[in-house]
Amino acid sequence: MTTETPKGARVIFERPELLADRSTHYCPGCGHGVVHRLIAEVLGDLGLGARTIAVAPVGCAVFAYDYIGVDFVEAPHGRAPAVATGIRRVRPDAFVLTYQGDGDLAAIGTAEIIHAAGRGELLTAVFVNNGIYGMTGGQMAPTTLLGQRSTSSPGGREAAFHGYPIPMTEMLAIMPGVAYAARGSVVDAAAIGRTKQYLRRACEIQLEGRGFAIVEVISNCPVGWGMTPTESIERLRDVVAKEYRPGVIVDRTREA
Amino acid sequence: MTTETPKGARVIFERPELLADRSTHYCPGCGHGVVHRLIAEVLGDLGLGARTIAVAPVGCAVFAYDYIGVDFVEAPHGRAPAVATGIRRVRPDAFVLTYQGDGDLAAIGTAEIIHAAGRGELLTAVFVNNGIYGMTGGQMAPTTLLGQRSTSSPGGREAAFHGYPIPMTEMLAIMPGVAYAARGSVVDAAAIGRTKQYLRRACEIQLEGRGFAIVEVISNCPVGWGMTPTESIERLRDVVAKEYRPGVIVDRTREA
Amino acid sequence: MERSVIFAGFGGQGLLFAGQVLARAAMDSDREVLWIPTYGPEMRGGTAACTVIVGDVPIGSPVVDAAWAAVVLNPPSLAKFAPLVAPGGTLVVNATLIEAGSGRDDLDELRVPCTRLAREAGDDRLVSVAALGALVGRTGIVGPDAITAALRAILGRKHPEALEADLAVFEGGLAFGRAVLATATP
Amino acid sequence: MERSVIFAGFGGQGLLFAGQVLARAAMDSDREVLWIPTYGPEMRGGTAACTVIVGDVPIGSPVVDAAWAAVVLNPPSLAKFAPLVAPGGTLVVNATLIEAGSGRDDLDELRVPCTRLAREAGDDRLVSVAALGALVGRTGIVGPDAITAALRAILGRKHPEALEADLAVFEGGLAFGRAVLATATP
Amino acid sequence: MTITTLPPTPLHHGHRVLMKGNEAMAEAAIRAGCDAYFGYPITPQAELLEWMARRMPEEGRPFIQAESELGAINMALGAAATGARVLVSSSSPGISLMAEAMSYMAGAEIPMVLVNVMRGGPGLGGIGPGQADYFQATKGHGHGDYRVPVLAPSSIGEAMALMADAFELAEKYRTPVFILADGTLGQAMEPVELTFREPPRLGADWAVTGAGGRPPRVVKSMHLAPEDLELHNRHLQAKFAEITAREVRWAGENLDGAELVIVAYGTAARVARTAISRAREDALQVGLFRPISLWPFPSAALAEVAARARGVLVVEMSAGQMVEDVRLAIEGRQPVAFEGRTGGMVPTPGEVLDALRRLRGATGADDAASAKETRA
Amino acid sequence: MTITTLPPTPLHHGHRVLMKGNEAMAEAAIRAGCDAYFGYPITPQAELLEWMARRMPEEGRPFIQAESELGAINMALGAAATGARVLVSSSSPGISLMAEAMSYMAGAEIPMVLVNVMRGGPGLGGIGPGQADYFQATKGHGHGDYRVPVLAPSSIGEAMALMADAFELAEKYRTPVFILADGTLGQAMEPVELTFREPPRLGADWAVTGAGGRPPRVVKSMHLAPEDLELHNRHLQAKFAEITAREVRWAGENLDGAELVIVAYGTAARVARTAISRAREDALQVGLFRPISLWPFPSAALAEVAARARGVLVVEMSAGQMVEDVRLAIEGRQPVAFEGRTGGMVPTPGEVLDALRRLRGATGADDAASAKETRA
Amino acid sequence: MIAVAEGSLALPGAELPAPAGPAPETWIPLHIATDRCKACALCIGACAHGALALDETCVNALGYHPIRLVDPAACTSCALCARVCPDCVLTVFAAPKATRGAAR
Amino acid sequence: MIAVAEGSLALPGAELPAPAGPAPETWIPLHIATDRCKACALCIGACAHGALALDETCVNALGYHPIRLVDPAACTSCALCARVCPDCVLTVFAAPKATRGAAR
Ligand SMILES: Cc1ncc(C[n+]2csc(CCOP(=O)(O)OP(=O)(O)O)c2C)c(N)n1
Ligand SMILES: Cc1ncc(C[n+]2csc(CCOP(=O)(O)OP(=O)(O)O)c2C)c(N)n1
Ligand code: SF4
Ligand code: SF4
Ligand code: SF4
Ligand code: SF4
Ligand code: SF4
Ligand code: SF4
Ligand SMILES: [Mg+2]
Ligand SMILES: [Mg+2]
Repeated sequence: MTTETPKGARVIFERPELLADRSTHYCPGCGHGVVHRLIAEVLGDLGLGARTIAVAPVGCAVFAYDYIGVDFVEAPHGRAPAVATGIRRVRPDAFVLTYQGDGDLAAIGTAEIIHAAGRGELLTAVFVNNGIYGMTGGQMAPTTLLGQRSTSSPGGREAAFHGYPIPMTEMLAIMPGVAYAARGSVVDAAAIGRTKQYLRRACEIQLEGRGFAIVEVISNCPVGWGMTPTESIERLRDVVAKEYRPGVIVDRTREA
Repeated sequence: MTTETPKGARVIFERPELLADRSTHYCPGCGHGVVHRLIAEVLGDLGLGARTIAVAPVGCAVFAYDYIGVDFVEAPHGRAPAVATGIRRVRPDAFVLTYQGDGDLAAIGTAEIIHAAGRGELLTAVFVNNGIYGMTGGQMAPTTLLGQRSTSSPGGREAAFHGYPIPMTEMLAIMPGVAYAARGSVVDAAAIGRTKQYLRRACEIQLEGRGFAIVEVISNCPVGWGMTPTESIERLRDVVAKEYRPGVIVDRTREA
Repeated sequence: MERSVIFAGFGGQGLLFAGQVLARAAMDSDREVLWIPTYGPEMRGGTAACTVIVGDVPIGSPVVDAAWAAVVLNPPSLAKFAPLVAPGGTLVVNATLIEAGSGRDDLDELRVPCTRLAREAGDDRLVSVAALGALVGRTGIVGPDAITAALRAILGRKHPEALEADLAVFEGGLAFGRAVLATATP
Repeated sequence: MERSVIFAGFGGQGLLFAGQVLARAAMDSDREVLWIPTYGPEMRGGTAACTVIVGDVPIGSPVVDAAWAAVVLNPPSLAKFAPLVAPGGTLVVNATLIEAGSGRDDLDELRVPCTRLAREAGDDRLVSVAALGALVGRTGIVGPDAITAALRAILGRKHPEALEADLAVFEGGLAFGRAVLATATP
Repeated sequence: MTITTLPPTPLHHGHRVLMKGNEAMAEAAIRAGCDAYFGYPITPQAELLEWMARRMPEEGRPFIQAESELGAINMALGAAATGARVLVSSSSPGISLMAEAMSYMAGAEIPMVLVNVMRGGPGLGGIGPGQADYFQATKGHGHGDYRVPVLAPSSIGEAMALMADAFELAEKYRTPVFILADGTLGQAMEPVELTFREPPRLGADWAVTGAGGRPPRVVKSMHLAPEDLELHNRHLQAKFAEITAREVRWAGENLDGAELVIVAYGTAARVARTAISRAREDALQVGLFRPISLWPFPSAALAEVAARARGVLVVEMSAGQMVEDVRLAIEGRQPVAFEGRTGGMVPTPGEVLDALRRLRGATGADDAASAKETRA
Repeated sequence: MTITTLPPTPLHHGHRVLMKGNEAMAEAAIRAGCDAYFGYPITPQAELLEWMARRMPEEGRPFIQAESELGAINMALGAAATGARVLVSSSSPGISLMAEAMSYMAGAEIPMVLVNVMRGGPGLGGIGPGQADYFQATKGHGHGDYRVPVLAPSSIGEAMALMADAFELAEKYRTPVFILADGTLGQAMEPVELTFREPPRLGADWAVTGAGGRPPRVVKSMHLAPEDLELHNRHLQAKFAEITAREVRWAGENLDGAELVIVAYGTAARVARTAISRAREDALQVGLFRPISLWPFPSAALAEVAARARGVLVVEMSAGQMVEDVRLAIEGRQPVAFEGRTGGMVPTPGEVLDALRRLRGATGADDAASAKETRA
Repeated sequence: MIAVAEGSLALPGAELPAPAGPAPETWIPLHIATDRCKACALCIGACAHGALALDETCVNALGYHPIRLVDPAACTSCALCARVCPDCVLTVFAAPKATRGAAR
Repeated sequence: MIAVAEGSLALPGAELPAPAGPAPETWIPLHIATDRCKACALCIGACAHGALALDETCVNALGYHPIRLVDPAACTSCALCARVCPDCVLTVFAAPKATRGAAR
């Protein structure tokens, strides 16, 4: 359904052109929807829609290609950075973006993200960290916090038994091939605004040919967390954001 | 052939008991031989031979089980940390040691080493970094230095084309599950002595149940580097050790 | 003789639960039974469904060419499953959310205000339990006591707090299903 | 008719190279040829070997039941390959490193001080070239000129500096092989 | 969409309870003495992993949700190399990632049980039930010359029983064993009699346990010298021959006097059963030949059964894979027809009944032809 | 043990040069217009990767030594999804790691050529030549219902020619294609006539290139609704049927009046050829049936050829894998015997000759029996 | 067959009925794609003016009680609601000069 | 068959001939597992006293000119050579009191 502007009125906010006007399969309150919108806004603002080739993960966001109006390749679980590398190398003039969840990027896809970053591939990587395996029913992810319950850590995550949460973006940030690494969140409109700025910068860096850029977005999974959307946002703000602190982690384009 | 001590003479240095008295398949001057001896010495000194289950890599050192006299499992290429994790969990009283090359650990095995370390598995990992794929004929490894020639980077490694060398041990060191990470070398007798101390400490940490411990040993591959053994040791000292600096990288058992 | 019942509606309407209650009741009535969901990835708002097959010998095929009965709780489910009910079969329609009818005249079609009954009992999820009550009241696929016993067995341990409401809603649906039967008689 | 030659010795003795020179010479003499190494993981000091099969029609099997000739440059190779030479076949033995003989009396066995000839020419690696010379001188499997041409073609581009030594060593081996032939005649 | 078996544990031996297939298999493994479980989430087997996540710690046994299927299967390789009884489970795409390690375990003769709750493929495909990984499980999964026993349950109760048998086979022959289930079996609930069995421990005189008091042991698959590797392969082939001779399993229903025979396994066999009972209504005598061991395939038994019938119908939830083993067993002596659905669809009894009618109608020749078509 | 083809590049079209198989395949791919190469080192195919490492940059085309075979095959998936002509190569263990991605590419219909320079297995096995990945390449590598064309060269020259054909097939049918070589072919040097061919570019109206000026495209293998996934599978099966009808390749030698027929591919076929010429010496007329496309397998042609002979001998560097396809083609009408070596060993002409003599000696019945034994 | 006439609740189709409260001709700063609303209520929390609420009186095509602008006059068109909405249900307009005054 | 008698060099088998230089009865601080030496020469570089050299006069079972202690008197038994040897070829002894003096 398209919305025509009431006569005389100014549009303050509307759906970005690259975001499909349709209902998503995401659960109520799921942060993927917000991140999708931000990507659509940034690609639109930078006029990249026509030359973007995006890579969808295996995760709830596998259907990103149904909502964001650019060319997409569906990668096997965790392999998006390798798939994107292949695209990057044969399509020098394409804008290449990857979208991955935390299970996809920080578990099965660990080797691929680290080596794409290590090679300094000109890619913009979006990493939606909701600390859980959403699509498969709320199992523990490498990013799940200590003490957090999941369907595969029913008693809560214990360091001694399940291991520690993995600070993936911080690890990536120490590699010289990584030009930019930042962490945003979807806790409120202000945080969402900052996240958009990070995403924009991560895209510009690819356009400038500066190197690999990644934006982690800490997000919510109300269903996987067993909470209402509102409760999940509160937890994201009060608990998750304390462990995974938002901000720019490294920006080698600013360094001397 | 066994050596009986001339009467009245004191033994200053002899082959450790756990090291087989046989010729190895390694090329002349190859550092693997030194690392094998150090492991045999440390396991012997700590009296661990009888309870050690070691995991051999796929690489020139796949035959470690022919030279070091302990139980061994041969892991698929890069999977030693996963294989060792399985052993660790079902054999709480075993001493579990992994031995990997840089292609094995830092390339195909990236995900396995990172997650074993992230879980803080009680393992002692030996990482022999010779900056090349020795066994397969001297191809580039993730640790190959910029400018270094190899059979798969014939013009020398270029950051823009081949990517940057990966500081694997430094990346591992930022994870809380890693109790100890150090880097030794085989450049000379003194360095070899320090490397032995690192290995000993990495073993003690497992015995103390403190967490995951890794010792990277920068080593030479005369054949893969296309040099004489002596030249390769000089390069190791003058070039490699400048990039991969030996020393203790993290010791969380010393932290407050 | 095998009797298959399809439960379909919104993900949040408690269909899988209702199907399990029926399955448990059938088992405890010494019948053979199979419960199978149409499982999918985590998507709320989508249509969920499960099938329960009750019989005297171990259940063979988990899929049916035509269902003996269907319980449809939202419009998409009516459209999708009404055609799959065998002639002479029973169709329980959640009249609260569904205005349309199946358009079939070879079915025993019940319009039951399930959502309202459930909401009145204070829990949307119980909409399926109301429908289950109507189905049981109408068809006697299992005895009502078997259902209440199953509810006690399942909820008694995990959610005793919820038990009473479930029982009440079931009774309501049951009475509704029987009432319809009565009006049908003459 | 197919003629197969096995070259075997220490990894450092240049066997694969000598085999390639023979293969290249055969190709340039318009023969069909196949060169196949017994490839292994990087291990120095081990025994390396390659087989060259020369024929008039495209080569079929890359493996031979029995070799037409063998060039063995170290003791382990003698032990392993001498038995694989067909009766009446030729066996070139590096007398510098091998004291023993094959013990077979159905072979044309040449004892050639290959390592010495090579070392005298200043390069251990050329030990195989000396042996190749003897083989060619003895059997004429290809013409000497084809070998020298092959050496020029191969080394000329990559290692011109090495070419002269190789040619000299080959000639030495060739003369040796021919001399033997002479003594054999009467 | 986790629906948990009710009532929750403890599950007493002998009781009749309603259990979900995935959870029943998991509990059966625990009761069969599974010492360690390694897995990675994937639909439609996630509940198996989740059940283990809760129960293994209760039993004081290791459970690890690995970083990937590669991690899981290699953890299993290590744990099993010490002689432990190890279970791994996944579904189609995850199983594909285990090909290399399965080849290693077959080569190193490491016992282990791997459950594949098959879904629709190829690729990411879908999450509906499927049987399209038959070729993979019985033939070409990993590289090299090896086979592993493949057991295919067709009910939840049978799945529980086969779990114990699988461990027993694995340890008896020192080999990985596949349990090939499908999404329907994993997701459905059926009443099951809880009859658990823990196979005896044979004692692994080959396992790595620390060399104390004996010469060191090595569990490996590498034999660098071709001569040695060939010897090892001869040994493996001899073992496979022994398994083929001894461990064939199948079940038959209404085979006496059957005019036609349906060959089907797992969920497809259940559909066939219903179709067969309906066929009886229109006087068509059909028997069911249900392979339980897909490798070793019951070729001899099938050849004998088929010899007494006029035709064979293979029913699979695939485009036709087991049909090749059926044709290898029958070698053209009877017509072989095929009926299958793919991509998560399950054939209905009605469809199978129609296929039976077509097969009866057709002459042997036609059928042979049509059978060929199904392979085209 | 890198021995590089002499002389080094440039290699002029039309020249006759001595080339190493691995390097010849690599150069042939470059001349066939390969836009990108992704690989990972492994013996015995390392020289293919090394050749590409030197030559692709010379041509200004991408070369990546990936972090693993998983990385390589998924880079290939991405590059090929844009319509680029992509080559990947590896050897047995590495190929096993590519199973999931191959299934994805078959499902998403992404053209790509994958070379497997087979070695001895299972597991780490050894590095000698092997043919034990036949099942994997032709049947069960990845999960789900799919097949990919498999081309098997038996000489270095043929390997070069098939490289261009492989790209053509891949793009014509939008499918991954396997080139199944072995360590002998990869490591040997033979004189080859340099006759390169670059297949025409068909234009990929499905590829992702940036949506500029057209609706966005998605290259994917997921179809969540079983109904949709089944439709997609029907489409794939129709494509496989078309390939089976159109793309069968095989070569015959001395088949007229042949008393016995040897079925062998790749290196084994060369050994067979030598054995056959020797057989003629003792008045045994033997023909060679050499499948070049292992899938689609030349079943019809073989059935016809076999019908004119007294028996068939299958020779493989494996414990017997292709022999199943041979038996499926012949369906018991002629005796099928098997001769094979494993673990890196290559059968010698003498051994094959003995097997021929045994087959001639045996009666049809005996042979059928012995053939069965080979499958036990 | 038996049709039991039951007074079932009035149901919207995919279209949300004209919102109650302000009459149609009055200015509405928000456009709500009711059929896409999943009732997550995040927008409600984002609105500093309590202008939004879920409409319990109806169920949309997805089965949810959709969001409703219950107090248009309180709305400042700040668009915080729209920015946090995961389903991009809301379009926000600034009042034309004229009406803006009127709304106060 | 033809046996061409060629004055070939004297060859050791797997055993190294008694080292030249000091007579057998004199004290030798190093035991050398000659058959395992790969002539990498790393020990030579490690020896501060130039006491070691490769023996060009023979080839061991592996095909190398093995290491030899050419100047036993110079050897201080510091074992640096042994510690850098990748093949654990060397065993080092400290001279018994008596001989130690003598060696000086
Ligand atoms: C090889 C393979 N393993 C496992 C799966 C099952 N699977 C689908 S999505 C997923 C993880 C989802 O978690 P995450 O990446 O965090 O995405 P989210 O759904 O949380 O956004 C898994 C394990 C798969 N499809 N393929
Ligand atoms: C799955 C797989 N891929 C590739 C190989 C081939 N391979 C054997 S060893 C090796 C790497 C060796 O390099 P490294 O780990 O650095 O050990 P090194 O030999 O240098 O000590 C590779 C790629 C293999 N055996 N298995
Ligand atoms: S499961 Fe979690 S991540 Fe997936 S759609 Fe639902 S809320 Fe979002
Ligand atoms: S190749 Fe390199 S690493 Fe391997 S044995 Fe030789 S020197 Fe050592
Ligand atoms: S625009 Fe601002 S004031 Fe208006 S409803 Fe949204 S959040 Fe509330
Ligand atoms: S945030 Fe969006 S989806 Fe959620 S209630 Fe508000 S309008 Fe509806
Ligand atoms: S270091 Fe060891 S191997 Fe090398 S030369 Fe000295 S003794 Fe020989
Ligand atoms: S022990 Fe010391 S002094 Fe003696 S040879 Fe060795 S390094 Fe030289
Ligand atoms: Mg997640
Ligand atoms: Mg290395």
